[in-house]
Amino acid sequence: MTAAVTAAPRRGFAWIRWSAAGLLALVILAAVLAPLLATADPAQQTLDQLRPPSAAHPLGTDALGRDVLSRLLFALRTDLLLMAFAAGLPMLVGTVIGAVAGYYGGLLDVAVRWVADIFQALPVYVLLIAFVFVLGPGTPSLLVAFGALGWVVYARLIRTEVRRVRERDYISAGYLLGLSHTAVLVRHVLPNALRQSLVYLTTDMGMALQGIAVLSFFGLGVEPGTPELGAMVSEAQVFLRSHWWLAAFPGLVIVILGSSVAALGDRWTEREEAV
Amino acid sequence: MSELVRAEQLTVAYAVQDGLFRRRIRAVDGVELGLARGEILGLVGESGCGKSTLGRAIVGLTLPSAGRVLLDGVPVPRRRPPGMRRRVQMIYQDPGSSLDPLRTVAQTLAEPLRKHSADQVAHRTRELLEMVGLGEEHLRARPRELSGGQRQRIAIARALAVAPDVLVADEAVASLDASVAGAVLNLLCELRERLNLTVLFISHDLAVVRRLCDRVAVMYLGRVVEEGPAAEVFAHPGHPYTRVLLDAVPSADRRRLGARALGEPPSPLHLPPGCRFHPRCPAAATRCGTAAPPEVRRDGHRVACHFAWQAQEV
Amino acid sequence: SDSGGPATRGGSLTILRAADIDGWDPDKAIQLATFQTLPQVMEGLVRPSADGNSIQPALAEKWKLDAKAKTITFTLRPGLAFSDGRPLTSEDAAFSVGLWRKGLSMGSLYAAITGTATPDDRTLVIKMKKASTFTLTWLSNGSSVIVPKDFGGMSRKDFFAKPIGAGPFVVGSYQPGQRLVLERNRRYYDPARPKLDHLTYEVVADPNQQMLRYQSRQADAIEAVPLDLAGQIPEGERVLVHPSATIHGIFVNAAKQPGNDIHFRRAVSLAIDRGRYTQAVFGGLAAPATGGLPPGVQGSVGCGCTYETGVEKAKAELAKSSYQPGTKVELVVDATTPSSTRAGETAAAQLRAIGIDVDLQKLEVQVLVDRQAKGAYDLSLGEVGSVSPTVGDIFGLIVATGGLYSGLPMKTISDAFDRLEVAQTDQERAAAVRIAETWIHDNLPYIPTAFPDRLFAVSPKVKGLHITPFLSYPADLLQAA
Amino acid sequence: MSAGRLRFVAGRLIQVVPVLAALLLIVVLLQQLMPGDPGRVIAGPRASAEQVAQVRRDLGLDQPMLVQFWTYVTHLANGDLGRSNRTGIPISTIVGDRAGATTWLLIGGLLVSTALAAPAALLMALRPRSAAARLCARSLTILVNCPPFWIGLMLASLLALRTGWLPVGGFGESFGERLRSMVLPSLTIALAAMPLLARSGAASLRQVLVADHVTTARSLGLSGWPLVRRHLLRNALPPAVTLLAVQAAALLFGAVVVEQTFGLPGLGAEMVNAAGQRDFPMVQALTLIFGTAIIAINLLADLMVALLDPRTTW
Amino acid sequence: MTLLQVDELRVAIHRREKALLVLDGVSFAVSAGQCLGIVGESGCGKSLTLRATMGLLPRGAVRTGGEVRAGRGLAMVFQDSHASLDPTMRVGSFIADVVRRRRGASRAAGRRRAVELLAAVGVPDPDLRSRAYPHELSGGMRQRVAIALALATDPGVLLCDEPTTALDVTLQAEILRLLGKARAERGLGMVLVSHDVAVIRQVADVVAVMYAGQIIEAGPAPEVLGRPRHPYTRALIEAVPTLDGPAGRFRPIPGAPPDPANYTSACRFSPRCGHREAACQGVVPGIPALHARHRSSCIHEEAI
Ligand SMILES: Nc1ncnc2c1ncn2[C@@H]1O[C@H](COP(=O)(O)OP(=O)(O)OP(=O)(O)O)[C@@H](O)[C@H]1O
Ligand SMILES: Nc1ncnc2c1ncn2[C@@H]1O[C@H](COP(=O)(O)OP(=O)(O)OP(=O)(O)O)[C@@H](O)[C@H]1O
Ligand SMILES: [Mg+2]
Ligand SMILES: [Mg+2]
Repeated sequence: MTAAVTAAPRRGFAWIRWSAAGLLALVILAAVLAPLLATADPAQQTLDQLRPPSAAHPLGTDALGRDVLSRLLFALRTDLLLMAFAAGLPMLVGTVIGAVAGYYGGLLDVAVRWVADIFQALPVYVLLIAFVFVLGPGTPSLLVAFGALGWVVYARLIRTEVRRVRERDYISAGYLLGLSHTAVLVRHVLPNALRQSLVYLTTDMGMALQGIAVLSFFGLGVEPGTPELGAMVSEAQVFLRSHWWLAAFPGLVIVILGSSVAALGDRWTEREEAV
Repeated sequence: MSELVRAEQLTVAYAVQDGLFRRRIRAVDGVELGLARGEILGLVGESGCGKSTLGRAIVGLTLPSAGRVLLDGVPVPRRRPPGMRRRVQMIYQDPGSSLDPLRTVAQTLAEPLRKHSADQVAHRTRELLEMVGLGEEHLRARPRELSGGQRQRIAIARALAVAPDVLVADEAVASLDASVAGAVLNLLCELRERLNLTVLFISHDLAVVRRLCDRVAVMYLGRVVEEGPAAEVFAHPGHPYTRVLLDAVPSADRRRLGARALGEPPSPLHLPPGCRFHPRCPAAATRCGTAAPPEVRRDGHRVACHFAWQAQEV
Repeated sequence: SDSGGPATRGGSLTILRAADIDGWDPDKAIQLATFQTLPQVMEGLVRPSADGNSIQPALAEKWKLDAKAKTITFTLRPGLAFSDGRPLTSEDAAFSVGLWRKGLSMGSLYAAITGTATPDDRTLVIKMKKASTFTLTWLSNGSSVIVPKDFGGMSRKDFFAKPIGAGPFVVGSYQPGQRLVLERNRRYYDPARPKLDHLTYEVVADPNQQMLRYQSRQADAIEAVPLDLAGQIPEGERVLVHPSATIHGIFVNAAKQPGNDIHFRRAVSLAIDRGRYTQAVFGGLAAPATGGLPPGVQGSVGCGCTYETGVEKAKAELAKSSYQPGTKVELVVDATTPSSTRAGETAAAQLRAIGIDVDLQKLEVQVLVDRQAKGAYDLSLGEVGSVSPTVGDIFGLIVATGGLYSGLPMKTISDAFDRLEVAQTDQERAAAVRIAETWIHDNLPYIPTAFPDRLFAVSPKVKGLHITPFLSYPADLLQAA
Repeated sequence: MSAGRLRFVAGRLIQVVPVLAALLLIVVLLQQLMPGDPGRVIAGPRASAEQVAQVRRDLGLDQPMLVQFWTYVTHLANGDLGRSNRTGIPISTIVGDRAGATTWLLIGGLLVSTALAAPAALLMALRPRSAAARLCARSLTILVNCPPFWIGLMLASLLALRTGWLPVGGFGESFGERLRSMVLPSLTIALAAMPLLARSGAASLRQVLVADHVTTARSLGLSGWPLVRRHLLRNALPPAVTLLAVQAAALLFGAVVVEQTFGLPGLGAEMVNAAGQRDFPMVQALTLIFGTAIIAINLLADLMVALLDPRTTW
Repeated sequence: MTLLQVDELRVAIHRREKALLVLDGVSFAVSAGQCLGIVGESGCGKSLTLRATMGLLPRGAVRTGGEVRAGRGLAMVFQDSHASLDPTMRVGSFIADVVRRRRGASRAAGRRRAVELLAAVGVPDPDLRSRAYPHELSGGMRQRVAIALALATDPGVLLCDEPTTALDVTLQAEILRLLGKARAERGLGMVLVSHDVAVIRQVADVVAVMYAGQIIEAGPAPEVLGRPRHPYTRALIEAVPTLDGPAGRFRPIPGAPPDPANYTSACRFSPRCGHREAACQGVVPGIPALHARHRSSCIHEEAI
């Protein structure tokens, strides 16, 4: 076997990764430029309902006669933000809790470990549904539910990593050089402990998107009227057989968005494994 | 001679799991050890005898459960203020973990100098690099781009950045190639001369200790069993344990391997009564199993053995 | 479909419905399915005619309304028996009337009844405080079911867990929330009915799943398909109920700001472009509302007035009202169906166009009902439908709910209701209804927007289906081709 | 069994208690937090405020929370889950009725997802650099981001409806029919859940494959089935068991969605229905049942791992 | 009797889509009862040599040439005994498995043999310890088990990759003594890899010095280590302090060994060599450690 033979597949699929990164960039750009790119007001209802794609409406119109392309563009904004918050909020909470517990240890750590164990053992997904039912539909309850249930994974990941990093010699070196514990935690421990949870974040964002889509499917998603991908799919479900494009495009965007974020995470993991 | 650092009846205990129960073991047990300014003291002993624990207690990373550490004859508080922490620095065994992997050399070295102006920092950083024999080209490198020896030099430079009085080097060259280790050790000697550093050099490599150190302390199961001038200890070891250690070192002359099988050291959970070494001691007598050995001193050389210097080669 | 063709006997049909019955206790009835299904097993004294315009004999073969004596005298069919073989007498009927009257939820609808008498086994006399024609019609409703006296010795809970009646079917098997299999009652008084041996109701909540099962012929019909799905059903298999007995409108909380201001309510009414609204929300399968009561119920005569639309007028009304521009007005809709969400969006868009700052919120039905009942809402979008062939049914609901949760005093309507109840001629009835319609138009306790059609998907296999405007159908006439 | 493992088993068993307590508390709290009035649900929309209040009193909803909690717990201890608000039918009856479909779905899902994931995991672990493995990995990334209800919809309308081979939904009466009606739901739930299984499976398998002790075993002449059974499987099993437990939990969530899309009369669909209808006792009971199931699965998995891995300790 | 003969071993590793030849024509032979010591700085290819000989190359490394002829079986002892024992298996069962595989012995016989082997490598209470899991044993004990495991296959040649580097001096002495005993009693051939010249000096009969993927000097131990003929060997010996050597400064070899990416066909040590001259740029192949003859690849061989 020669080098070329074993190396070939590696190069062969690099394009997938690049296209993932490219797609993600494109999606973000489209979201940022939505007001410029949209050809119509995404909320403007007309009696031109359920039209197939045409020059005036490149992706057709929905059941209320709104331009699907424009809604899609604005939905990207909603979903990127939702994704970021639904995954970012738990990460923030989990990171702070996990870091403090992992670094300082002691009773706090024991408490956090118990709580995390309990949370871990609870049926998170079922509770997610129950929570949103309790809090009622809408963005705030979505975020609260994701935050309340999602922090545990991050707290665990971070705690484990912090405990691993804490044993590293440069941590005690930093302390000996006169840094306070907080400074050591923030300057040395956290940056080195974040990697795993960042990788997880990329998966989590896709999962958050799915979660939102599923909750929309049950009619528990964002406020009605807000352009949002999951809601668009679930609204279009009933027209699937006659107007397939209505569900197809937002669905496709969900898949693209989730996969390209996840592909970035894969890249990190692979790089880790390659070392 | 006034002592710069002194461990006084220093004891460090850890909680460990023994079957279904938790128990405390004393990893360091009433150690008495002093370092004079400008000297290198070698600390040797088998794995698990408490060398690292003692070192970490002296720099203040591990809190003693009894006894205290004195700096310039003044006891240090249990929680040392930053200024006092800076006076005693540590060099670690694993060069892979002693540097923050995310920071460049320049950032690592600048960290302890944060109070200074940018100009001063740049100047001082270059000075430090030069001191450990590295060039400016390494300033932008991250740890993974450096070799083990280079990393260890950076770690030394970082410790020197705060102008410490004492360095504790815990197996600082154990994971380096002999050749690279030699270079780092040469650097240590040089720095000691230049900066009048005091060094506690923890190692299990007796050959290195003999070459590098002014004095040697031998630890066994949490206790210092022998301490004295290096030349003295190597030439006339007073404790049977020291002799066993020396015998085990492969040497150029002898194709014969050290005398006898020593067996495993006892678990610190089940310490033997009397002299802790007696179950493995080639020269043990009944007394050794019942009474703790006295400390015998002979001009700057002390040995904790009932038969110090008496037990002949077995 | 048509009732013609060769009369077939036997066979079975499977019908899909979105929601299960609310159980067999008639007082719990809320879902249409309950009103439709309960009398199939526990038949009442009378039943609505197939077109929903009059009442027909059921267990009672005839009846007499004595306006003066304020009584209705029912004569039961001879030889009636419950499906377990026990004979059915007027005692059982009298017990059942007592049961209805005591109902927590439905009791008010039987308020006119003061007592019963059973001169003989086949005669039941219902005494009333007034000569209520409404009461007679209401007795054809699906919750007026006849059960054995004292539940045949069982507790109420146990009895309704395994009900016994004298209807055309008996419960073959029932898995709540899943499937109800009705089987022919071999002791039914009319040996020619039911035509089917088995009638299976499957509960499938997801409209897509409903369509898939229907298209794959795993089911023969779907009850009350969401109107969105009209396009998915082959032309010849759509059965439209038009006009229906349903009214779709915006409920207003008139007990608090800003709904307590008639100018605000008028502004809301003027803001809704009903033509556009029906087009947008129902795809044309609805009529713009022309009155406060649905046209598909017997006795509904329309308003005779118009519900105007006009953005400028609406804005002018809004300006006259105490509404402060910029104040959030909450509009709540049912969360679980896409079409109600869509209706909410359309209504919200039209209200926003005149300057009402609408905050659209989704809530599950039960929460919505709870909030409405407690007056904790501003505006809410909803539908109410009649369940029996009388306009008085909706009247009753409007009175009982304070004008569909508006909180306005219901004196006028209540009086009109009383007049309606005792009216003996069509003119008298029409006059009573018109009073109510006019009051609703002038005071807008709620804002009627549309009279939506109802849609069934019915495969060619199904014969003999006659759907009333209030969506019940005599299942004993169904045939499987 | 070693002390460490005993401690683990004991600790793990003890831990279940607070977890169950927490679940119970959440379940009861859930009702307190839920908007919508159970009294109103029972009394119906036409009932007056006094009638609603009466119902609340009858249900004990006017009692302080702790009392309600206690009542609930004592009833539960007697195996009484309460009655459905809407139909008045004992919840245990309904649960018994509907557990069947969910069990079928879970077993089917677990089987199908394992069947799908195992070859993918093997491919990615054994030939990680091959084109097929890379393609597989990318496809999994895409698959994991497909909404499950969407997959179900596609399968039902494209596969079942077009071909008529399989029922598009429902839960047949006979065994054969049931088997047929389970194919698509199992496939859907498996497709949604298998990417994770395949990926983590591949990762843990890869870890075992390159583990030094496997190399050692191979160097000692062990190969074939004995190597796989004694060394590969034994070490790959603990992570696999943990993984399957996680998978089962994920499937339970998937069940809620898939039952809804395929009109399966299972517990998940009932949960959504009940929640939509504010059937509080039902939602409570189902949350409790799902929760207990997951807790039990995790407990079993952990105990099994403890059995398989001698290093387990608390 | 030659038990193991390795000829012209070549191993390439793949790094960033390039194949680097990290072992370049390594040849050696081991006969019964003989110990070949391989010394060299870290990264010079010592471990790869042993692994390639065993046929256990790590992922990413490929044997591209050469031949390995082994008379009787080969067995290997790894540096990290913790990782090389199956954590889920009692050590006795592991040994018994190997025994049964080798000899087709019964389960009970396998067990008995395992206990015997443990006793032979100096494990106290062999009966009890055979039922322990690896994590329940100390480092020295585990290394003994690893040796027992290797002996269970009844090999002709034992390949030991730094078997004592992770151990204390006292334990190191015992393990070395144990290996010597096994060699003497069983007529084992042995290849011992270490970067510690002192260890090699102590146990090896024949020494091969490796540098940058090649053997650059080989011969009888006393000769190679006593009168080295390659500047690298000399520097290596001087760099390692000994107990009885002169005191004073350490003498490290200046510079660092080249990265495999920079291997040339010229003398690879020349950039660090004090005797460097133009002729060193010519092709200098590695030499085989085949005979008892002392050979060096340095062109100044005789002069040094
Ligand atoms: N964090 C800890 N918790 C519990 N026990 C510990 C801890 N650190 C060390 N020990 C125990 O304390 C004893 C001394 O350990 P220490 O690391 O100081 O030994 P050492 O002489 O440095 O050994 P080595 O040469 O292996 O580095 C050992 O028995 C060890 O198991
Ligand atoms: N799995 C691998 N992948 C890539 N490169 C490798 C791998 N294993 C070894 N190498 C490279 O091959 C060369 C020789 O490695 P080897 O492990 O044989 O050295 P060694 O002499 O045993 O060193 P040490 O004394 O540090 O164990 C080194 O340059 C190393 O970087
Ligand atoms: Mg140590
Ligand atoms: Mg090596």
